Amino acid sequence: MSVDLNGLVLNNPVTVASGTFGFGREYGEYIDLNKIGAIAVKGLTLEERQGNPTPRVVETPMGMLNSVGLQNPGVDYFIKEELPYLSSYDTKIIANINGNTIYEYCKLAEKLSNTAVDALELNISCPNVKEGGVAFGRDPDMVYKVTKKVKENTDKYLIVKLSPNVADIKEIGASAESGGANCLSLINTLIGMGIDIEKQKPILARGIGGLSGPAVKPVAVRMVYEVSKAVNIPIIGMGGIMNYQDAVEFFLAGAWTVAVGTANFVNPMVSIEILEGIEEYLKRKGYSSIKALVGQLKF
Amino acid sequence: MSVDLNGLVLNNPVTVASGTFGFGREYGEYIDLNKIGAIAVKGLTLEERQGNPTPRVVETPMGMLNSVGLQNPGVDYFIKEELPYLSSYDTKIIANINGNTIYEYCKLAEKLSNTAVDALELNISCPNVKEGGVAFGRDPDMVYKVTKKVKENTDKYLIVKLSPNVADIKEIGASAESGGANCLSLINTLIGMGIDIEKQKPILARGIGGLSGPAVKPVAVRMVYEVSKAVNIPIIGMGGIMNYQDAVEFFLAGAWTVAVGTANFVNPMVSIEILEGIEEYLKRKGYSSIKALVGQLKF
Amino acid sequence: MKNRCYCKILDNIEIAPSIHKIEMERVDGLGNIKPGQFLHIKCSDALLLRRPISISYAEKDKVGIVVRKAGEGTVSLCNRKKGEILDVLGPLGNGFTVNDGKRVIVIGGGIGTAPLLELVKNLEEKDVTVLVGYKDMPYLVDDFKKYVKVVDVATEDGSVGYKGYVTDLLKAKLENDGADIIYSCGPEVMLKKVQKIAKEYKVKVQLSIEERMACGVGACLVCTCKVKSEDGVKQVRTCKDGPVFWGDEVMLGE
Amino acid sequence: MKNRCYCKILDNIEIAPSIHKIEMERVDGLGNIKPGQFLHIKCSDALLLRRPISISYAEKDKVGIVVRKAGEGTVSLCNRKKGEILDVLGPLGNGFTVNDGKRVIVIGGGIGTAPLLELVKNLEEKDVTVLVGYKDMPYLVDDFKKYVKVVDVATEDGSVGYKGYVTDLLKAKLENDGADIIYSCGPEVMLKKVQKIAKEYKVKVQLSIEERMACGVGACLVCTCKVKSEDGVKQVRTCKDGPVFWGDEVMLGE
Ligand SMILES: Cc1cc2nc3c(=O)[nH]c(=O)nc-3n(C[C@H](O)[C@H](O)[C@H](O)COP(=O)(O)OP(=O)(O)OC[C@H]3O[C@@H](n4cnc5c(N)ncnc54)[C@H](O)[C@@H]3O)c2cc1C
Ligand SMILES: Cc1cc2nc3c(=O)[nH]c(=O)nc-3n(C[C@H](O)[C@H](O)[C@H](O)COP(=O)(O)OP(=O)(O)OC[C@H]3O[C@@H](n4cnc5c(N)ncnc54)[C@H](O)[C@@H]3O)c2cc1C
Ligand SMILES: Cc1cc2nc3c(=O)[nH]c(=O)nc-3n(C[C@H](O)[C@H](O)[C@H](O)COP(=O)(O)O)c2cc1C
Ligand SMILES: Cc1cc2nc3c(=O)[nH]c(=O)nc-3n(C[C@H](O)[C@H](O)[C@H](O)COP(=O)(O)O)c2cc1C
Ligand code: FES
Ligand code: FES
Repeated sequence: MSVDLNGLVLNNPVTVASGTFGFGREYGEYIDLNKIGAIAVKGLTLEERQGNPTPRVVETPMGMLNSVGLQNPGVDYFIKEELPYLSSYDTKIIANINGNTIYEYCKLAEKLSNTAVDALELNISCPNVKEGGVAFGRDPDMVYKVTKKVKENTDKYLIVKLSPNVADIKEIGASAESGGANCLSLINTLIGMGIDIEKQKPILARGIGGLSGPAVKPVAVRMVYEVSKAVNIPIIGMGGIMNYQDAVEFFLAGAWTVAVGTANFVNPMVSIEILEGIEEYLKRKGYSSIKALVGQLKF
Repeated sequence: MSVDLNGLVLNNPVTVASGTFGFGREYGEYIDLNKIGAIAVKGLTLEERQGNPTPRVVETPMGMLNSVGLQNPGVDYFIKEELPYLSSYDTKIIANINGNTIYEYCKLAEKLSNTAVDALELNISCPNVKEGGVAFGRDPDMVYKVTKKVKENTDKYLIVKLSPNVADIKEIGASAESGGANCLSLINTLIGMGIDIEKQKPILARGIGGLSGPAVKPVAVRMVYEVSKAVNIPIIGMGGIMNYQDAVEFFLAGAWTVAVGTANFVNPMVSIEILEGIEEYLKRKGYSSIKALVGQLKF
Repeated sequence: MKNRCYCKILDNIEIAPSIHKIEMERVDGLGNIKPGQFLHIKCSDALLLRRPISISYAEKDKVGIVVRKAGEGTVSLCNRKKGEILDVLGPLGNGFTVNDGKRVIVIGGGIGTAPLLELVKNLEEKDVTVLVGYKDMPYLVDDFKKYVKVVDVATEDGSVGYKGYVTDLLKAKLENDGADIIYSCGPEVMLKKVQKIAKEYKVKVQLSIEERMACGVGACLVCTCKVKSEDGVKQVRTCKDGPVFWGDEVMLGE
Repeated sequence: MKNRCYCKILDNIEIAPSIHKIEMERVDGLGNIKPGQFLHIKCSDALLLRRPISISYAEKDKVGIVVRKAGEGTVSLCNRKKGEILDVLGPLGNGFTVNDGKRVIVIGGGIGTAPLLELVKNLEEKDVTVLVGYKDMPYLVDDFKKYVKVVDVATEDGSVGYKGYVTDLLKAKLENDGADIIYSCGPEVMLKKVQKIAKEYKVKVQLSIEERMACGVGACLVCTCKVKSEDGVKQVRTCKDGPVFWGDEVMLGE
């Protein structure tokens, strides 16, 4: 069930979302990574990052808040120590990159350009870093600029990951497209907070965190739908996908491919189960390819 | 447990949210309406409105999408037929008003000025009307302008209700404050979509709808916290409050009062139960008034 | 004051594939019950909203519902076990008007037959014909037979009774015998046919309809439907003003 | 490949107020179990994430856990009934290192005593002292006594055994007899004291710690804690690199 994202060809349209799958090793013990369309690795930064203090997680009604804060070993370590393992699988590798400045994004792109990664995912939307991050994702001009600059610094297929914490996501998506993005991925997490009423302080050490999981699905589906009407590049849809039915909602709304995030934590085998479910659905509904389903919402 | 919202004094800090409590009659069969701090009535418009076609509701993971679309009998009917009933109770009445233009908002305010309503709630955030609505709520200048104009046309206590579908809610709240709002209420619903994968069309006849219920609580608490740091006027906090623990989260985050919405649908008695829970919590924690709890988050 | 009720499940049996009959305690809080009213039931902790389920029959100390597994909520409900406690709101809605006319036809389709059981129990003095239609496996037929002599069954696949739609039986009955009033509950397509046939034969008809609900008590306005009246088309709430409407007024699927 | 397992609940009994011992089938998928490892359990449909619960004991065909009702998840888990199926992931984590030293002290506090049971079962050849502390009502004491002679109990209110903290007993034991290694699990305040005392008496110590988790398998990085090593402070994952750490390395509550 391969899918061609205008240049990036995946074996199938079920990928895993950045930050929810580490660098693949852990879930490699549960599933055959060859069966996943692509793996978006944990967000990378130029230097190693310690991330935020713990607690870093709160469970919320059918969702979770995380404030990992981009803990990662740095891009050089990734290239040397993690990429070879990942490359041994027949799956696409998406490097999720995170800078505080346009310069840092470009530097990251440069470093990854001559490696085995198949695509870069520009995370301009992580709510868990203090500078840069969110500001980038909210301002259409900045989105255009950072996309364009990164694109100038790499030959890699470029995905821009959008933040849902905006008033008009169509506009942001369109800016990324103008800047030269090959593909958009959405949504990243919504910003939220959880409070311990006995201790009278936020549960997360950092106060706020990113909301993911089923709770956000209705917002994610709406945004994918909106953005798909506003751009002409492929979309990777995500946000609360727990089963094949959820995935099909995203395809109908206009996603070419889906990414599974939080659901991995609940069921390490879920991505494979979702893939199988999609296959059956396509058969049952008489579609010959996933592409035929994309954007078929009757509305 | 009375609370003074800088001029609007409520018997207690548990109110019910607009659109979830009709004009009070239905839940008046289940609870003593005198025991509620305030009732925000269903959103009013100048003329009677039919609202959107059905289906108007989708259940989502720990949330619901609605697209009622401001069905209401019009402000004149409200004043004549519903207000007398409501006025017979010892509770504050908040008239939630909805216009497509600044003129309409002003006209609504004027019509309600010499009536028994205790406060106006300017809904600049309803996602279920085609013109006006959302656009107002997203643009700080418009928010300033509409607030100022309405304030000029009424002596009533003025609440401005904020939309969560914005990039920076602090900015919007501050604009409403500058425009002369006496109080802010938040959050209204997040915009979402649900798809029927068998019929391959949106479940809501109108496609999109407003997400409410526990799913949105982390976003709501975060926004109340942010806005409370940015303004000096009282806040009515709402979004997914199901029990007293949720309510206390909002108080700690900076809400002076809470509003219960979707929870009424699950349990018609919930507002009273929440009130009792808050009373016990205050006693247990040694607070002499609700005001003493507001904004006490240690962070 | 009204209140929500906690009713212990007395019995839960599968009476046909994916169809469960659940009997619960009739606690005092439930008060009076009219045929055609429904309960708004919290089916599971994992689901936010309640689900509307008709009262199928009410006895002195128990209430019965018949549930079809349609999705997550009804599946959870059907999985609830004897001894567990159900959180219910109700009885809600207007219910059928039972004092009109002598010769009565009661016509139900599928799970729509459930509320008609309590109805026929309340039509004892009348001359009642029950027509019930199913896709394949009928259920509740014996229950109807406890109260009325004539219970005609139709199945789409012909496995039991007449092969075809139950509305064909209605037409035949009206053609042969006529009637003073028709009561009906079932899927929308069926109700539309019943409405049309009733109009054709100039017989009064009450239809119990379904609409997605949130509050169930009339406050949220998500469940509206349209009725024609003298002063034009009006929007009414299925949960509070319905679910039973007069066939010459309610506008189905509009 | 690893997989999640569905284990039937064989028994669920309340062994002290709000403390349940739940026994489940040891299905093949669980594989080998080391003392100190945990299961990541889906406690209820209404909750998204799993909850980490230590394996308290493992027998040929069953696995036991001991659960304290702490919040929604553990309350749901304790309410699960015999015959129901638990969805579990595991065994996860590193577990205790059991081959160090002859004279062993095992010290647990509250629900932290649970995983120590499987540990003492695996220390048969050793000279083991078990010290367990509780607020008031002790539990699992008789189970420990099946495997070791010396089981000293402390309760904060003095209702059973020594009145005071279990760490007082540890101090006394080290003062009188010394030890080669200490194993400990319990609340953070207790672990900190154990860590300090062990350092004071220059005894090696392994601490099983708790951190909020999401994935439980090492992928999400929400559960990190800090350990000191020769090349400075490193962040490690409690779920995968722990939950058992050496006392001279792990930095508690930092
Ligand atoms: C007044 C009334 C009486 C009813 N009586 C019965 C009865 O006696 N027995 C019975 O089995 N069913 C009855 N139904 C239908 C029953 O309410 C739905 O099958 C049920 O709500 C489906 O919920 P679900 O979670 O199982 O399915 P899903 O399809 O997962 O439900 C998703 C959402 O759609 C709504 N929904 C789906 N189908 C319907 C429907 N047909 N009507 C209203 N809402 C729907 C649900 O409430 C829920 O919000 C009645 C409906 C109404 C309005
Ligand atoms: C490795 C490990 C082993 C454990 N073994 C046991 C055991 O054998 N028996 C037992 O009763 N408990 C054990 N716990 C603690 C148990 O996981 C928590 O009590 C439980 O997660 C609380 O969930 P809740 O929904 O009941 O409470 P809530 O307080 O409602 O939980 C809210 C959130 O906080 C997290 N959380 C709360 N307290 C803890 C805690 N102490 N540790 C980790 N996360 C927490 C939950 O996972 C959940 O995400 C262990 C914890 C860890 C990390
Ligand atoms: C623990 C955690 C860590 C995440 N880290 C990253 C990250 O490093 N980079 C990124 O772009 N997105 C990150 N995300 C966001 C996810 O990739 C995804 O966009 C989001 O979780 C929504 O999908 P879901 O609801 O399926 O989880 C993270 C999410 C979670 C839950
Ligand atoms: C069915 C429904 C109708 C609503 N109608 C209105 C409305 O007319 N005016 C308004 O300002 N908010 C309206 N709201 C939003 C609520 O007042 C509230 O802001 C929102 O639901 C969040 O709170 P909750 O999660 O507790 O429901 C409506 C919400 C629901 C669920
Ligand atoms: S369901 Fe709320 S008005 Fe009918
Ligand atoms: S819980 Fe995910 S890494 Fe430990």
